[in-house]
Amino acid sequence: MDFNLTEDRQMLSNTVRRYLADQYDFDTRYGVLDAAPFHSPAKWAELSELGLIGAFVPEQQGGFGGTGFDITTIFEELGRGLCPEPMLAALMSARAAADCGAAALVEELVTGGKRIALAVFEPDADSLALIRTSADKSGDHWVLNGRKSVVYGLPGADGVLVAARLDEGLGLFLVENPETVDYAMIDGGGAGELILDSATAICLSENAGDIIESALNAGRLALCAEAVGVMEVLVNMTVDYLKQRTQFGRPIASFQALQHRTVDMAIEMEQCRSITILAASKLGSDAEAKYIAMAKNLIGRAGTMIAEECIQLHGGIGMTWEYPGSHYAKRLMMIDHQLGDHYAQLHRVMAS
Amino acid sequence: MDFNLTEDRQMLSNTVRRYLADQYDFDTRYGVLDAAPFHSPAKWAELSELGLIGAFVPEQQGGFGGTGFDITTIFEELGRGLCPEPMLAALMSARAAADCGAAALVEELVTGGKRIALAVFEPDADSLALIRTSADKSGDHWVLNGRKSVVYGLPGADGVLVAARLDEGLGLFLVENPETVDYAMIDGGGAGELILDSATAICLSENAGDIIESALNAGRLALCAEAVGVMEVLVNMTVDYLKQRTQFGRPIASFQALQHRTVDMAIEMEQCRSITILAASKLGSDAEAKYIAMAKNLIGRAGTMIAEECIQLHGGIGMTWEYPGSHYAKRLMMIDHQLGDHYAQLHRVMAS
Amino acid sequence: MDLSFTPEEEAFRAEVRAFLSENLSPELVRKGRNSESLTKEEMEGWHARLNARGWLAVTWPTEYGGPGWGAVERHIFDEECALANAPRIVPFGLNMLGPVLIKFGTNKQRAEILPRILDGSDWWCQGYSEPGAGSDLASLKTRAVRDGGDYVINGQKTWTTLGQHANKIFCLVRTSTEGKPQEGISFVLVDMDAPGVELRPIKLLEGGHEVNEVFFTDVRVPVENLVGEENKGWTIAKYLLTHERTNIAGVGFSTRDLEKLKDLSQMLVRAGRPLAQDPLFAAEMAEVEIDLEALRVTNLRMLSAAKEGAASGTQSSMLKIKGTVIRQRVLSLTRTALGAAAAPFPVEDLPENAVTVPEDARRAAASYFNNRKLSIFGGSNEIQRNIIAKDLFGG
Amino acid sequence: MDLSFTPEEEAFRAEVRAFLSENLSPELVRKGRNSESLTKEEMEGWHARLNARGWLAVTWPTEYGGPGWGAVERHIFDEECALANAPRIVPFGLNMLGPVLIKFGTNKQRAEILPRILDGSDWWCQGYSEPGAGSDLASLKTRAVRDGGDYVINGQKTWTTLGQHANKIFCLVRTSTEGKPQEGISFVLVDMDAPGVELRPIKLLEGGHEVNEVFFTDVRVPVENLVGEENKGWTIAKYLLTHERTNIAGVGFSTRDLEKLKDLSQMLVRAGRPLAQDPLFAAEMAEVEIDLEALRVTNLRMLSAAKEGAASGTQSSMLKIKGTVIRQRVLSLTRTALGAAAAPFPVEDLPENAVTVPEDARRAAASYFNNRKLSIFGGSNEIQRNIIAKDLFGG
Repeated sequence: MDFNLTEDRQMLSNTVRRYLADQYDFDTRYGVLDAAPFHSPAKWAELSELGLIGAFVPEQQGGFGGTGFDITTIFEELGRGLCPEPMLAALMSARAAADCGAAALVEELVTGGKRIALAVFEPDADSLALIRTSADKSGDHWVLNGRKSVVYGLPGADGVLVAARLDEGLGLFLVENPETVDYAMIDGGGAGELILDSATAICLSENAGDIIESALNAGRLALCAEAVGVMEVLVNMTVDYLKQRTQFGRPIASFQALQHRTVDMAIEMEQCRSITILAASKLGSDAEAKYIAMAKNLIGRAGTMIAEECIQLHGGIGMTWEYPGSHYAKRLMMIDHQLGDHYAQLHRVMAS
Repeated sequence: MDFNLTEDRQMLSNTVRRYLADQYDFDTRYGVLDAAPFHSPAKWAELSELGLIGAFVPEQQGGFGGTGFDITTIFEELGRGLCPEPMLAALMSARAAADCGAAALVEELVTGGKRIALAVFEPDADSLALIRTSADKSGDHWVLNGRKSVVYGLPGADGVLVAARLDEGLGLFLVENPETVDYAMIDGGGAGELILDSATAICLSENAGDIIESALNAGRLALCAEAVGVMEVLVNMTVDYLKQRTQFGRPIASFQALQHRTVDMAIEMEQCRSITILAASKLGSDAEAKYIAMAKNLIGRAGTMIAEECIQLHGGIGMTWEYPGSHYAKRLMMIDHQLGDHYAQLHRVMAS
Repeated sequence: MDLSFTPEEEAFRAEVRAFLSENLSPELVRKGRNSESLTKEEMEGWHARLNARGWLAVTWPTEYGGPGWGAVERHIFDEECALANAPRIVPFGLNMLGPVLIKFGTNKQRAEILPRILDGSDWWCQGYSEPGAGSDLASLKTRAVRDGGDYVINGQKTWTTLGQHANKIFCLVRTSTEGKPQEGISFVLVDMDAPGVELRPIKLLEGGHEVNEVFFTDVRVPVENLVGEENKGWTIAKYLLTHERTNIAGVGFSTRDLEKLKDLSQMLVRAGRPLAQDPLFAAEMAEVEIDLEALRVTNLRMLSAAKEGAASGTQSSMLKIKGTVIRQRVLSLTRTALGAAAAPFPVEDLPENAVTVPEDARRAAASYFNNRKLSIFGGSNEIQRNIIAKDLFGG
Repeated sequence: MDLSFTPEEEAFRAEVRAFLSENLSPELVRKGRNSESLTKEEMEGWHARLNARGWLAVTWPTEYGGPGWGAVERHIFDEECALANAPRIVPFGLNMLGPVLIKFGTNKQRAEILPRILDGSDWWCQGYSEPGAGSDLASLKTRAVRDGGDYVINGQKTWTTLGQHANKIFCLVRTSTEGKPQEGISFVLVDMDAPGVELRPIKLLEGGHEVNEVFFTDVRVPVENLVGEENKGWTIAKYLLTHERTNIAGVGFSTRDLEKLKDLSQMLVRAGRPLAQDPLFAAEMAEVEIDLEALRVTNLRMLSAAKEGAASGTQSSMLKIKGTVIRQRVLSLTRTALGAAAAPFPVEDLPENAVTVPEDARRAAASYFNNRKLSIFGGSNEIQRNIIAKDLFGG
């Protein structure tokens, strides 16, 4: 048993943390929230140069990491820094591309030459079995028809990997220059609707069901780790605020009811950290789906509690745009909406 | 709108309250917990003389009450006094007998000449549709075969009304001198297993499905009201204890975390009182089943919270047999186990 | 025990419904359903329609233009307005300053100010909270120093709701630093366009602009703008806090929001079936519906007690706590119901084809975040618990 | 990051399992599964078997007869014992007095007392709490007055677990009323059969007898029965409280209980189908299983930190809180699972045909009620939250 990060991962963690602290402050973040592509291509390039995307992909597939702990180490820091860069999309698409054996594409992604997104879900399709987007072969290329909804990191992407139905099973296709409707997300970052109206596509795999599910699981794990980073900031902010704010002539940290509620936040945060470590250790194993679903269920439940308590214990100030804590709280809440919420995960656990 | 009891009901309420306070103290209660029939036939007779059982039955059916508010008024007091007498069995069987038009039997019940129980559920049958106990006509009498489980008030009863399956639908039968296995309940009072091994029976109705369900609903409503009476005592006991107990040199009532938790108990108690009033107002209407299920669901959820918090806030003393509060807490918890728990009720609400 | 309304009360309800269906424009209803902000003109227009009917100043005695309603009529009116998605009345002039002037003001103040509240000439806002004094009003620091016939005011107020539309503000200011902190506070009326008054918007976490900071720099107001006695403003503040608050449980709003959620859960597809058929989600909806049914009766019980003169601070605190908990849970479930589609930022110029959810659900996440305020503003739920605890434990 | 145990640790686990399967009698396992109380003889017999193997005093250094385990071995041992339904070790002599004597006792005390704990000659119980001093030990009132070579003790202790089996009791007593309340407390050893010691059982709410009151009337004990310095007993008490508590999260117990619940939910029929197929009940089981999986790792994380010398009071308080919450929730679900059949009082002479539920579920309600103690005794969860808050907020 060893719960310490390896030296390499500790370095990576420190690097990302230092970069975000120095180069991605809240003013930078506010500056990219409103206008497409809802992130900073310049910062994105710098983060790729730090090796983040390579760390998502195993060595034998052209990266230099790829384990569960590589993913959680990085995403915890992205959470701590509340970074709106489209790393989730990068993680999922790079892993899917790698699993399809698309070595050239992976290289472009790892070096930051290209940025792409992964489009799976549709307005009425929140699982692979329900996907209706269709792929048809037309001569030497493929044609896709359908609509993908809330595709993370779509705005400004160089391309998008699309899950589409074949006669049998699901295929994974690369669409370059996609037709999109972009928007900002309420918790930062951008997403979009992908309109596939006889879109020309390159096929990466004609049997990609497992590959896509595996990429989604990596994404879910990443979201859990991001949430843990966010939680740590929120708990610390709450403690600091209660110590500093006075009411009725004394710091409100001296009120026992508020103390106990903060303690419960801290305990849940530790539990979330634990289940995320557990899930990370299972990535790539047969039990991956079950443990990642467990983790994301707990993250969803505890995240709602921590975000709501953080706002409540801050009082009015926690309600304001100007206070960074409110943005951390929004992000934590909305993580539950990504890649299947706590209900969906609980159903997966119950079915496992 | 008027949330006051009528003068008659206020008198009835006062009478029951005074009787239990004067005649049914905790020593009396402890004295009947261990040995069959797990209640006091003498006290039972006195309670019948006060008119309680008559108050459960409408005038046109031989009683002098029978509305939802008659039931809740009495059961709230039974809860407040933590009375282990088998009133729930009396309520359900008297109403079922009345609905079957068994006027002579009702008269015996109302006057206290006879005490009977109602046996519906079986080890694997927690709803009417699943009942397997069978009734067969044999000459001029009926023969029942099967087993009824956890029949409230069975020990020492003069007879039992039994729900049994006919070729079509359910019948209701009176079995005198039943074969029983009696036991005390963990929260006071007695119940038993009813062994029907070719038991001779009198038929009260060959189409009793609605009659039985209606009796059960009256029983559920009664349990809600009893719970409200119990909750009121528990909340008051908790407040008193916190005021009187000192720790670290001051009354523990001065600790804000404990204050706020007690406040939440008090709020839930008010909510339980409200939903019970609402359910009482619907007894006999088409919406009876839905609103009584709503009430018993909330009672189950809030009752668990109030009972657990009461024990926790009392600390060690709340864990002892000697402290009356622990028995109130046990009763409140176990009410959720009677006639369908909060899950069962929620399913009924969702299906309605 | 009788939970039904009298025939007179039911007739009144029908009258309110008829009024609402005649007077509420489709645009107002649409905005209400969609949780969109109203313009100043829309709010003023709605006030004018209510005033024309004599239903605007619902808490005022008839001699000042109130409708003469009791607690039950007010409840029915509030409930019907919520169910019809009518705008909320802006309460600062009508439900706060009005009653204060009626109880503490001079005849002159009443004669001059009340009619202008009714006809919309003045839009009042509230200057209570300060950055260091939220729940703990007694510690407020904004100073008003007597100088001849004027007070000279310096300091800062915050959380001033809809201050951007107001031309007047009533304030609690410190006129003395002697004695207990509560003792040196006064209640004064200030023109928002007086020199030295500056308003800055506060953007809320979901992006909306409802509240403001108001800064006072050497602002002069005539002494006659004092309401009640100097240094006795605390009495007025307490009066307003314990003054029977109308519609504090918000049962109508929660009912309307829950109906919307139930409709939505039938429309949205999750795991290939309507969300309403997911037993876990359906169970949560059913639980909150049960809690709301109970609250409806709790509200009526307390209303009925108030009619008999027995309402207490504890009761309105209970209604506030449970009412906000329930409403916030409904809004949280509504946000959750949308799944991934809750995330798009609901800006006005989002293209139509970006939306995959019903229009009235597009602001679900924003509305959820915005309404975290319910348990914070107007006396946080923690303060409400303190109030009840004081009552339970005898101080 | 590596969550797996080393091959050596896995080998140790196999050794523990083998020991348990050879040494646990079917009757002990049956009682464990059914949450039945053990007799004194059964507990002593189990201690003797562990002692014969050298695995009884798990926290003692090897020189005194401990097995020389680290935190991980202790964890594995505790977990396997729980899963095998082995009896819990009675901790008062072994895990409390033993470490105290090793740290604070004289050589003579160690030489005389420790072997008698190991071989079962003495059964120790604990005299800490008093009716007015539970969580607030500093306010204890039992007096020990020096009289020649003796202390004369007067007062009352309570919540003395298994005192009915004990021949010895270690007590915190007040030897001085000067200075701070903590300063005049001493730690002394008393014979239960000394004149003036009287034990009265306390019946718990579910009907069981585990705890007792102990009364002291002019009880004389020789001064050499003092452990550590006079008036410095608080140091010992604190040492015991903050001394790394073994198995505080109770993960093994919760795991065993949850497995039992899951089995039960497959057997019990509700609404015509196995209870496990009720999505609402299944969801609650799944949630608590997830919480428990997380706690298992939290426990290992903190264990691992302890191995490196970084364990804190906050960590064991967190484990205590979450561990008891989870275990109590499992027991509550088990009680609920039985429906109406949970109600019969589980007396020994209940006829066989009265039981319609599996034997190991018959005490589900009693066990639920009994285990409400988990969040109360040994430092209530409120006290644990205070400890964590002190750490979080810096005192």
